[in-house]
Amino acid sequence: MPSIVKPSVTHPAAAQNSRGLTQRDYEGAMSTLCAGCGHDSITAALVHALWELAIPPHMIAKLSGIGCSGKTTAYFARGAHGFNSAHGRMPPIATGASAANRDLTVIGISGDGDSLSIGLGHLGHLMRRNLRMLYVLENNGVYGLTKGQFSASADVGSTAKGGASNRLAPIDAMLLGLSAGATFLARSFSGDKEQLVPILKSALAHRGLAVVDVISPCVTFNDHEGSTKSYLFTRQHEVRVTETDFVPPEPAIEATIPENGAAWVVMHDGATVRFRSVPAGYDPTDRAAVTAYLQEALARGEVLTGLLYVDEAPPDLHETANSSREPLVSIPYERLCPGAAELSRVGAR
Amino acid sequence: MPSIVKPSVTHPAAAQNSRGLTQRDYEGAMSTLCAGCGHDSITAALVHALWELAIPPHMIAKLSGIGCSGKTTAYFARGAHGFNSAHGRMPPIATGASAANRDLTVIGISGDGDSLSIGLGHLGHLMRRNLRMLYVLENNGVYGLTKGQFSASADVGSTAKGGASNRLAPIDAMLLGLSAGATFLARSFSGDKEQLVPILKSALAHRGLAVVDVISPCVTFNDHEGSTKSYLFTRQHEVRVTETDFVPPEPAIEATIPENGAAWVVMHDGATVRFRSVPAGYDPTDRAAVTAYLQEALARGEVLTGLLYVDEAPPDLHETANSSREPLVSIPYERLCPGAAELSRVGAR
Amino acid sequence: MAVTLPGTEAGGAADGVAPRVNDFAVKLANVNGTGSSSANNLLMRAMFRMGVPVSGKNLFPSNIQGLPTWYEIRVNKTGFVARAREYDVMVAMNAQTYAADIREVRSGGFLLYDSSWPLDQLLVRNDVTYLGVPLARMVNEAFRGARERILMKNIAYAGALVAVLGIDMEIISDLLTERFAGKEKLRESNQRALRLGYDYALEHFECPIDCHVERMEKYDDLMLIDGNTAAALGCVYAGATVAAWYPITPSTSLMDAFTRFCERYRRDPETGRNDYLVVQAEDELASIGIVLGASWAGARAFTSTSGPGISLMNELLGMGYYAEIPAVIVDVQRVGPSTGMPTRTQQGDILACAYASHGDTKHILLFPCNPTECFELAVKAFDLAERFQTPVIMLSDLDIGMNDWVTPTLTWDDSYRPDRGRVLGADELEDISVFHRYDNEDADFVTPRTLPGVSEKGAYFTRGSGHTREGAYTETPDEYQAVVDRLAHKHRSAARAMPEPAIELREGARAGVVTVGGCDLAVREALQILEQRGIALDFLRVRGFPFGPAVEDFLDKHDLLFVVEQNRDAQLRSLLVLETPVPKDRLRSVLVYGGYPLSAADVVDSITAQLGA
Amino acid sequence: MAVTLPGTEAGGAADGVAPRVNDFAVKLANVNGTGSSSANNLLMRAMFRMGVPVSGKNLFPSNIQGLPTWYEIRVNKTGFVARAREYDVMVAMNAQTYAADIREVRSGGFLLYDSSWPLDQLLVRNDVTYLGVPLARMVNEAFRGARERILMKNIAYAGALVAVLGIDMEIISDLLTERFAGKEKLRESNQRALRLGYDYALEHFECPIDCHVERMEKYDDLMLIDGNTAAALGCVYAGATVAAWYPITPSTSLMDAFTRFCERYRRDPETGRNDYLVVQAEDELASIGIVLGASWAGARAFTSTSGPGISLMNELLGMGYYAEIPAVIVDVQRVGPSTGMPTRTQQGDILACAYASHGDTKHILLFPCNPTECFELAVKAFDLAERFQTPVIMLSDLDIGMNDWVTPTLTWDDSYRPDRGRVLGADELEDISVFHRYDNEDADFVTPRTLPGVSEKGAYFTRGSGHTREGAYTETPDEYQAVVDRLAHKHRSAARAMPEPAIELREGARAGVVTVGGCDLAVREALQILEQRGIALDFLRVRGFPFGPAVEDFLDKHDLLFVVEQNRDAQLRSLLVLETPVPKDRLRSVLVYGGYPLSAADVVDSITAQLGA
Ligand SMILES: Cc1ncc(C[n+]2csc(CCOP(=O)(O)OP(=O)(O)O)c2C)c(N)n1
Ligand SMILES: Cc1ncc(C[n+]2csc(CCOP(=O)(O)OP(=O)(O)O)c2C)c(N)n1
Ligand code: SF4
Ligand code: SF4
Ligand SMILES: [Mg+2]
Ligand SMILES: [Mg+2]
Repeated sequence: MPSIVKPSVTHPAAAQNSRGLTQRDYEGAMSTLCAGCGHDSITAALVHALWELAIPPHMIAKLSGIGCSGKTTAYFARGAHGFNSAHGRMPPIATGASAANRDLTVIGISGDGDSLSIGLGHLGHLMRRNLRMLYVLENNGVYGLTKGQFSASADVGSTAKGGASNRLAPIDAMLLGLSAGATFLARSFSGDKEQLVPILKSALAHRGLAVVDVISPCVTFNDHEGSTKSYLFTRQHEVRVTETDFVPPEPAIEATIPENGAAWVVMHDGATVRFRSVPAGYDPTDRAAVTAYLQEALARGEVLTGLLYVDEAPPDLHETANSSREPLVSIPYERLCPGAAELSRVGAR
Repeated sequence: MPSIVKPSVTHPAAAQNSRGLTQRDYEGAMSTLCAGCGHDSITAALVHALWELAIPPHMIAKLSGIGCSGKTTAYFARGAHGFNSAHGRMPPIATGASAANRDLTVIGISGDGDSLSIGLGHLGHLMRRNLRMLYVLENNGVYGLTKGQFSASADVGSTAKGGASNRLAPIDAMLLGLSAGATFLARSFSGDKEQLVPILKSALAHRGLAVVDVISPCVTFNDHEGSTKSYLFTRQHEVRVTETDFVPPEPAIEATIPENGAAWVVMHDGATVRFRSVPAGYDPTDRAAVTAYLQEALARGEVLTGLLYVDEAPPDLHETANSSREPLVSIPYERLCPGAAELSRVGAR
Repeated sequence: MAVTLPGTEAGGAADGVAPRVNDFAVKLANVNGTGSSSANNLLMRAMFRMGVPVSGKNLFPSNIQGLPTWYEIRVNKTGFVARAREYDVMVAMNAQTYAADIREVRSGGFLLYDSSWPLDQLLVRNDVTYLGVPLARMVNEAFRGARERILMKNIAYAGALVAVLGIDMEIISDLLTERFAGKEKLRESNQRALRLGYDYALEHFECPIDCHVERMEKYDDLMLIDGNTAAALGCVYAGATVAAWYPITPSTSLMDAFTRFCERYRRDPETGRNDYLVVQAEDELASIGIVLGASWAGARAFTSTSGPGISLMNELLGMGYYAEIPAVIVDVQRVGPSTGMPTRTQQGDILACAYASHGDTKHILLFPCNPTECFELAVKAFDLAERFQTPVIMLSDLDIGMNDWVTPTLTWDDSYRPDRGRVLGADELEDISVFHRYDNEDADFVTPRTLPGVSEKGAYFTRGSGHTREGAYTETPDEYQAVVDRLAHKHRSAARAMPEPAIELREGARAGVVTVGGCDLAVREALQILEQRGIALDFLRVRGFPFGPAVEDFLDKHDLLFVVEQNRDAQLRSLLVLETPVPKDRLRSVLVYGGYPLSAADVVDSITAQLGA
Repeated sequence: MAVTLPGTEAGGAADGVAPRVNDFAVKLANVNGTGSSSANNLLMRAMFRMGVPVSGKNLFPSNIQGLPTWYEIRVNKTGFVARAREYDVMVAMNAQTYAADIREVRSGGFLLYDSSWPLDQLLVRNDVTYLGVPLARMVNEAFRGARERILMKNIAYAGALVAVLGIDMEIISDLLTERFAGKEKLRESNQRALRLGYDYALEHFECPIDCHVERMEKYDDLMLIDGNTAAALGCVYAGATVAAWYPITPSTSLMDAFTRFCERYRRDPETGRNDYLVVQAEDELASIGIVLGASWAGARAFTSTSGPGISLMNELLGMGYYAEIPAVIVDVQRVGPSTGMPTRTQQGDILACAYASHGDTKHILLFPCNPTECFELAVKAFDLAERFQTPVIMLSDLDIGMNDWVTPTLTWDDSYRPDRGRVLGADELEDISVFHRYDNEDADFVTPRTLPGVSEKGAYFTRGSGHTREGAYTETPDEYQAVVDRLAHKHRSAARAMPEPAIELREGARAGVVTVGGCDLAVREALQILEQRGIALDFLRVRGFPFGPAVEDFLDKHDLLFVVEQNRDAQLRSLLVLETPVPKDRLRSVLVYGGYPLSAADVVDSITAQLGA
């Protein structure tokens, strides 16, 4: 499990998986996100991973909160039930869905605002519950849909900024996970499909909660001081709607993070982020070592990617609750109702 | 700062501090908690610390959420404004109070349910904001006021339990703090006034948010399986109100954790907790090392106490916001209102 | 599901007449956490076994140990056992409240106290008979250890009351034997303590006193149960499999009971696996989220909470309404606003629940009046939630939920099958050309839904944002309105499916009284008292919202209506004004909202005053 | 603070008559994110500079790039610039919506389109004049780079409209110069693009067309501003120092503006330190918590949000009410329920705000009708919140908040000083023997409060749990009721302090119309149209809740009242029914809730139909 073998990612669009389905069968509605948005690249990787795993689309339940990220559940697996819920509340709703039907492949998509601001408490407790699901955090460091306020996550382009920047300590979903008992933690970059697809596949195979933090650049609100086309600049200089009203067409950023080593990736505004893959021989099962390693990378200004931590031992929600192997939704009513005779035994006389 | 010198704790009740106030002047209303509750010991330590620091009572703002812990704000500093707010919401309310008047000594008291369940998101963001305040987490591993459900924190007596126990991974406030950017993290035991008083004093002197996690045994709901008088047992065996209706009189547990070494402390139900002080030469400023050390102790089943982590460098809320040195409440209206002339310049023609 | 309620015989209501046999009230003043509750419960239970209608109301503080707590027992042979406001017997076990307690004894009544210490002469009334029992002394002599002495003192005063009130000692012994089955030592010491008080009383007082119980023909169709336990049973019997909650007084015992029953009935004896899943969530926002997620996926799911929880659920309740997801919420109401008085009763969440959430939102509400209805309406709640694909809130309250009630025995029809509403299975989906979530409405304006995991053809996208009949995202007025207009019709349509109101008509009634929930018994007692005074009034108790034709008809037929409810702002009256055609000047209010259960006297006084009678 | 509103002259309302000079409507259909908004804004602004009353309504999607977006400009010489439902000129720049857009042009109207590509003949109407401008071709020839070409195409069509609508080219040039001050290159390219369209139009069409603008005498007492900016200014002028918020459309721009103004006016030029503090909170529960904490400590504090935020604030709003803590909340309403349509307008939170929270809770509400009132009532909100020690919610909406309005110029009286209500300072505390928080009420049932950090003598304990007049914890009915009863009186008392309703009476009026907020202009235009048709109606617009005697009096004087509001469930009507003595059968509803700003025609149609006229 821990080590992820990178497969070749190119597949002809018409190729069929073991279920006879093509990638197209795992796609969804047309995206309404900005051209070049990292979230769309993540969607593409997800389509790919689901197709490769040949998961029956109708067994997927895809859920999200609110945000640009939240919309993406509509853009893959059209054969699956989707639920674009309320801001920050996807974790409990996913918990309910999975509690009711443990056979569902539950996929949650969230944004950094959705997960780390309004939804922080729910995410922490989802980790504790170890709900069996794939949780994708589409992390762009901003609130995209509400037009570019700072979010609580690490500023994606922070390494390139000289001097002052976002002044608040970022909340790192991976470190949070390590402290809250998460059992699968991975990080990747939306532009590196080669790394991302296999990570998503392992995450989908995990016994409990798999959190995948994907750095996903927002092409429109790239919040870096010093960059003249940034939101912050816009705000401070009081040029009204003009700038955010116009979203220049941008290509999605692509990059490959070498398996052993680091890559500088240039963001839309010229800022650069240094990604590094976990090295060969990295042990993702040693929680203390992982924490230390992550903190060191952070101190070096590097974004560590790959499968960062995994523990297959802890039971998931259903195992903890010792609930029936059969999905609760499938249990016939007759088995659930104790019946009239039993009722007459209840209550004091 | 980092190293805390333990002072002698005995003071005659009538002794006066530099303001001419006695300890009695820092007390509050009569406690209505159960006899022997750890929370009352914490209150006593707090009274002591405030008295020693000779903080003017009227400059204190004491706030809490809801719970047995939440009630304790009424039991100290009767000369201070108190605010027993809503469950889990103390952090934002304290933020507002401190934002309005930065000269206040803000003291927040919370429980493990209040802080780590319903209030988890707020606590995480309070840490990010680094609000200058003392945050005391009265940690008993249960929801006291609602009669003994498991809380999200480490089960206090967990080391003594053989086999199965609370099945969910606990949320450790100290590890959470390390991941969310907290700048002062300390842990102590309600029964060790010698250790607790100086920790509270340093916390009150900290530049930003000081979180003090105090293990505080609940005499009434000591939730350990295997203990025949435990709540869990009660529930499973369907003995109705009888047991929780009766709260046997118990003395508060006292213990001294040696400065270098560990102490086994026996809890009300016979369970034991192994406390250990941080060793001499411990460096509370190295975040990565602290995290590792904490995780190791956890793995050994030990509760590490002392000043665990401190970083005096990060700015507090007011420094980040660059707000006036004068409390905002003191700024005369005349300085706040731009006036009629300025208004005529606003708006497009 | 009509219920035979006690108190339907004429002439049984208390009317200031000094009560005597099988018709009196006892109040016991204790200290919280001393174990008095089980002693008091024992007494109440014993009287019930004697076939005497009785009620026990716990007036306890929001505290674990040390504060005053009271227990009130009302005995009334005709079944009117709503709270009394005057007491025949006071058991004064709390020095802190002694002065106030003694004032509450009716003239000619009795006071039982611990005579181990002398009584403060200032506190002696000469119109009250004092029954001193040296409880502390007796117990200290007979038992060792602080713990046992505290506990046994309670049992000792219970023993004295057994003698004084003429309770059957054999029944008490049986109860102790049952309670301490397999704990012989405990049973023995309890029995011993009981005898201490009993023997002392027999020896020193004329027993029984004039207020006492006598065996009655057993009410075979009554049982003793609290509303939360009964509601939990309703959830079990309705087939709920997923529950989520966050602890809050006074709803906690509901989920405790649900868990307990599930452990008993829903665990496979072979595999040890559970046919249910209860999540103790991180807060109420999560609880309702879990319920919506589980219902969306096809389970019957519910949560229980109280006022503050309802406030926190506002956003997701609106989502449930708009995205049309079933959900069952039990709100065991306590005194608001804000944290309020968590251990006191009120009906203060009616408006908050009816219109919970921003935007145009309306919910279905159910109002049980006693544990039996808690059971029945809990089942109904799931049927309605799934039939109408929307959250249904059952409003119970602390009095119903946490107190033991003598209530019509719960019965069950084994032919019951859940109404799952319009859910298309794989086969049905096969038969249609295309599935659109919010299209193809039935006469109730309900459109069929599908569940995940069934068929790709049924896949749709659930959203709280603007959507078309097809379920697609929209920002177009017509498309948006088509859906919200149907929702308004659907809510109105649900009126036909709601439980019928309870109605009692009286010959020559001058006016009507409308009430709700736990006010039932007190109001009906009040109407009997008023009738005795020559004021005949018709009675209606609403059981659900939206209101149906029977409610409208009743309102229409009365020119003057008193609305009796337990809140300050006349919330039921407001809902009637907004949601029925009744002219508002017909409706007068009787509002009692101090936090104690309603008593008939409150109602009689107010109506008499308003009628100038 | 009476406001001179536009549209007060008779005879100016549109009534189906084909409009001509200074009286027409233009709709521009664009693609979101292409930069069209600034071009459209430029046109609107230029017309305003010509002294012509105008409005610009942005109908934008909840999306950042690629979805349809419209901008509507209405020009009306008498100031009735509510949304039109029919358009004289359509600028069709979005192929996606072309077919629908062309249907909305009135017969005899104009359509301006990009003639770089041939027009689909199926979409040609012969009752519409087509103005083809080869925009893409012109721009591609003149500019390089995708970015610039996209942007300049907008400016080019704006140039064509300048010619077609007779807008003063000099004013446009001035505006460009101002906007691109110091960015010479940008100014130049914009100017060039503008000329491309302008010259082409002059050359190919008869300019101006019959619908066009002509200079008018300047309205010196009007300005162009959006409601959120104006409300932010109100908060600055009221002296608010602490603000907390969580981003949400359509309220975000309010806090953006507040921050901007504070950066300008509240930063010490020497130290660079700020006399304000804005916290971007983690969610709305935190926002309201911060506001309550800051107000409790003595600052003027506020938050701005929209429906979902109000839902999340329910619990703490109730705490603010019960613990009597001032707070100002601006709810910029959008379409509900749930997430609803975040970029569409509605007045759907009236009930949710009036009774926000469980238990018996009532809040003070303020309803501005335009940016000027957003400014004035924001100031009032702080005065009321501190005077009555309670949360005050100002209900704006997306239309008022985010669109630029021509509105009475904001004015300020420098003698204004905040009404801080009853706050005891150290000296006053010296003078009294003992301080009790909830005692010693004044004629408005307000009791004095104290602030932390002032004096030990003023120390008290704030709680959301049951409390006595002294502020002590209680679970006793009388003590609890004493406080909540006073709260009910206090709320009623606030009616006298609320802003007076806006009233317009008409000779021989048969009935009255009651409305609220942003409906104002459309309703008043409708009443003028109806008057022209012989139907005279009186007009009242509520500006605050609780309603005062002026509102009650108006209701009392009319046997028939139409309540015009933008929600499905008649929420204002409900509030009037519950909170005034008006018999409910007098009130009929005019409900428009599709999400677009109200237009006079909506009101005229509904009232005409209901009157059977
Ligand atoms: C209760 C509530 N508050 C605020 C909002 C407004 N809102 C919509 S999306 C969003 C933030 C989205 O940021 P993020 O989660 O990072 O997603 P992104 O758009 O960046 O993908 C906010 C604040 C809302 N929908 N609901
Ligand atoms: C919104 C809300 N939900 C639930 C409650 C009920 N409640 C009161 S205290 C409490 C838990 C207290 O536990 P903790 O914070 O650990 O404090 P302790 O009593 O153990 O000191 C709960 C759930 C509440 N007051 N408000
Ligand atoms: S605003 Fe940013 S996050 Fe949102 S769709 Fe556009 S690029 Fe993506
Ligand atoms: S219940 Fe536990 S936490 Fe609460 S007062 Fe009693 S001992 Fe303390
Ligand atoms: Mg984001
Ligand atoms: Mg606790």
